[in-house]
Amino acid sequence: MIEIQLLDRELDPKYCTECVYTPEAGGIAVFVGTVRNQTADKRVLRLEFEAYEKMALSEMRKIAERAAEQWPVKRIVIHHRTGVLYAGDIAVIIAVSTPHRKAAFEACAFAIDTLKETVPIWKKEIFEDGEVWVAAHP
Amino acid sequence: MIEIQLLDRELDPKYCTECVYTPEAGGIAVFVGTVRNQTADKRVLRLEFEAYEKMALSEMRKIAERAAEQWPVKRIVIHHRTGVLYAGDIAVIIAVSTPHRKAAFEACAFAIDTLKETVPIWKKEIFEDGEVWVAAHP
Amino acid sequence: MNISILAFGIARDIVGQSEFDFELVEGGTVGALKEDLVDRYPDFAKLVSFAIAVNGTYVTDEHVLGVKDEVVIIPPVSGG
Amino acid sequence: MNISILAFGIARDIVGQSEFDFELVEGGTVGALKEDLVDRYPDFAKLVSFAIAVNGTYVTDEHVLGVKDEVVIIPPVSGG
Repeated sequence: MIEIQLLDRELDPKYCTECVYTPEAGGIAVFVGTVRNQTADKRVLRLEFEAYEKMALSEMRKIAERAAEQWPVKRIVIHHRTGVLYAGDIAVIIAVSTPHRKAAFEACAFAIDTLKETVPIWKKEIFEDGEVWVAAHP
Repeated sequence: MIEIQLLDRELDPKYCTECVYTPEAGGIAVFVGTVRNQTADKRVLRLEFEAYEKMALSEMRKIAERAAEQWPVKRIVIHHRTGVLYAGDIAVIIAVSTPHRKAAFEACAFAIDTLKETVPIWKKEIFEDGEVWVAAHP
Repeated sequence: MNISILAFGIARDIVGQSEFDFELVEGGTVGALKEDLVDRYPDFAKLVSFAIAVNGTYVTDEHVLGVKDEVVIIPPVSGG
Repeated sequence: MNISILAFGIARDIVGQSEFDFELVEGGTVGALKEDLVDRYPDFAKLVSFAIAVNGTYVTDEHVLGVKDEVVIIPPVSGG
């Protein structure tokens, strides 16, 4: 079972965790990515996330499918947020259930690592004295 | 911040995840260990968990402290359940927050791996035709 | 041929709009488009990289573009 | 000397009770206790292993036991 969502409202770790429960699974790994309050030494006031929605959804689905090919994934949920976020807000949740825990950790780490490489979502950090698109420039 | 609990009631992934939120952390890894409905080919009716409580708590605390020495852990929560559990019930939750995600995954995996080696908690699997203390015999 | 291009993130800032028309030779490739984009908007050369998606999928430089394709500039992603 | 021992999990099943008294020579070590336990309850030899905790901490075989110690038999753990 794969569930992929792009949401412009608060993400829910409880929902995502419950979503991957199944009696056949013995291990659930969840990654929750939150917004930090500083980058290097600069205080971040807020972040603005935007997505190329159609493709963000299809690329997230590809990640879930690839994870399910490589590990015995019972269920996987990927929720990503868009819009304006503040320090402490959740930007992404990935929950994976597998029969044994090692695969759950590996599949979950694979999913977040790959998401950060392939999914067309961009974040702009807004500081007191300016703003920057994260990762755009060397 | 370290929180360790041994509980004889339902564990709460939402509470544990929220407990490790902090604006300084960018990555939260959560492990949720659930009871599977079978071992090898035998259907498990229920599990009975018992703990040497005082020492289980102190060994879980040692794990959290060792994780915090090895990784930049902001907060770590370890909740373990005791008593009678059924397929799908949560036996353990470990949540860890760190500034970056790699450390969160590593610290969380370290904590559950070590818990399964050192914490004096025992589970008995009850089948239709008998029962067995898990891991007791070769 | 005249193709319509969508731009997200810093690509939109560089181009100055989120959707724009761009003139490309008939049967032009993605590689040719990227070179033309850098010629017209030199700030694209300052990015770590940028990719082109066609109809919702990443494509290589050899991919040949058609006038009805949904062409999107994908600057370095930073989700998560 | 007479020491009081707690037994959990399969150790309790082997001994038949969760708390029992055990006679050990004065200044006896944990190693000596383990040998005596196996002599009296041969089923301990069938376990993958078993450890002894004293006052809430794992101790090695060289550890010398005292009459007031909280001594606990720790069969293979299986939490999580």
